[in-house]
Amino acid sequence: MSGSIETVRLSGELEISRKREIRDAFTLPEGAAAVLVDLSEVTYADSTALTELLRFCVTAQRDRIPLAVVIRTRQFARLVQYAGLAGAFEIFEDRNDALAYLNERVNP
Amino acid sequence: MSGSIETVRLSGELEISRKREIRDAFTLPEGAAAVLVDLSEVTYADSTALTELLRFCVTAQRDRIPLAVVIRTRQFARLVQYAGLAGAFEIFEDRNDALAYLNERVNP
Amino acid sequence: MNVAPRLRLRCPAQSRSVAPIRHALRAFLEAIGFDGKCVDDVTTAAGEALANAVEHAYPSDAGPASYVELHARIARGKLAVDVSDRGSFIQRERLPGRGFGLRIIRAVTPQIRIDTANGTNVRMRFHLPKS
Amino acid sequence: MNVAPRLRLRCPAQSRSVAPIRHALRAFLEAIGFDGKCVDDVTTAAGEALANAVEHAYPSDAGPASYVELHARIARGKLAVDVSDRGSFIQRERLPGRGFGLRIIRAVTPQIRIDTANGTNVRMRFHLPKS
Ligand SMILES: Nc1ncnc2c1ncn2[C@@H]1O[C@H](COP(=O)(O)OP(=O)(O)O)[C@@H](O)[C@H]1O
Ligand SMILES: Nc1ncnc2c1ncn2[C@@H]1O[C@H](COP(=O)(O)OP(=O)(O)O)[C@@H](O)[C@H]1O
Repeated sequence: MSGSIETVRLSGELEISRKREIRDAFTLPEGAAAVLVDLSEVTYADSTALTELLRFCVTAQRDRIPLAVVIRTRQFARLVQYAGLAGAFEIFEDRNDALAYLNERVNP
Repeated sequence: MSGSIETVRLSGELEISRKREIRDAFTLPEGAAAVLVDLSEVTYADSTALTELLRFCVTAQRDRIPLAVVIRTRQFARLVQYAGLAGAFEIFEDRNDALAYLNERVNP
Repeated sequence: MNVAPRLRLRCPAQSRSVAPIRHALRAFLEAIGFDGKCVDDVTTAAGEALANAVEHAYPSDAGPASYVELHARIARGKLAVDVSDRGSFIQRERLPGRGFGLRIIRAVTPQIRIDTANGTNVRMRFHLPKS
Repeated sequence: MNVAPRLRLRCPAQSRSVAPIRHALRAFLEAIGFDGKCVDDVTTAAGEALANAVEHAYPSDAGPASYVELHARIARGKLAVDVSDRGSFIQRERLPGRGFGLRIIRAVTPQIRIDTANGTNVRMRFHLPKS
């Protein structure tokens, strides 16, 4: 299998008042073979963001589309731990590491 | 008269907890023929900042060194009005206008 | 008279209230000397409790009497943060793939009590930072 | 019971308290629907009153009992913002080149009363934004 790696990007505070926007952003891009979820510019996240991210990951998994999440903010990284979801996503601090991970899966 | 235009720059919130830093920054640079006070990146200012700025302007005036102040934040611009100091400084929104003003005075 | 630092905030129970209340809490914590992870953890927990009040406490057509309140203060060597509303707590089974709010609150908060007698009152107690 | 939005904040009377209190006030104002110039003006006025409390109210060696308080709320169709301390108001002649704080407060605040009976209480009243 070979194909394009698409990026979904959100920034700022991912919280309850942006629920709809977050849900809309977390949809599989047309024709994507893999998705980089770039949340490196997120400054704060709450369980609304986590719930939507999890939903997105489950959808991608069902369609066998690999997904890598970039999280740099400590608060967000801890939130994932606190929610007990550290094993639910492939999380990277570095965008290049995330891309390398996806590349391996798209062009094995 | 001919000489160099030096820049004094401060950014962020200019308020009471930074009084000493503000005062230290507002000193005439060695050998300056004119001073551009670049406050374009200031996001908030209070009367502490105004008092120090006024003190700086008075010193410069005494030494006949022309001074141009760049202020872009609306809150700061209004503060100058509220304090009744609109006539006390040469204020510009645009850095290039401020430079042009100083250039005219340094190289007439 | 009690002169300990204190923040008390009451806002309409709307989702757009949550971020500002969180920002106010963060500002207060910084004013009283908290930093880094402590500030993050307390605001994370409070943010979840606030989101719950806004999302679950009131029927969706609730009027101006629907509000959410945050009360933070130092008391007995702890930071006490209470988030309360005057709605009704909705008891329910945890559904898979959601219900992370209370789990997160419990993970970060050393001491917590949830009072549901009169609306919901999430009473959180945190250690003070070592100075 | 009064359910109007309300912010009450008490912090140590130190200069590093002023910015966080201001940020909290800004957050509160945004939560209740103020924006732009209104938010700027109210925080500017409150910022000056807070700076005065921190700078003038207490002797420089004042202990933990020295605090400054901000109370903001909607009452009788106005935004009421009180900034108070428990120090002593220092009456003095306005010196040239300073004393801009009270001048700025007066310029932005449609209605103001300064109570100096028991510390200093700067009571400001602002119009609500037209909606
Ligand atoms: N303030 C509240 N008012 C009413 N019900 C609440 C409140 N807080 C929590 N609950 C109930 O607890 C449940 C679990 O909350 P939580 O763990 O935050 O997950 P979620 O918000 O995703 O459902 C909610 O679905 C709701 O039924
Ligand atoms: N909270 C306060 N406690 C004691 N004195 C105060 C207080 N607020 C104002 N004052 C007095 O009023 C004077 C004028 O204040 P202001 O106009 O803000 O100018 P400045 O702070 O530059 O002196 C102060 O110098 C002080 O004597």
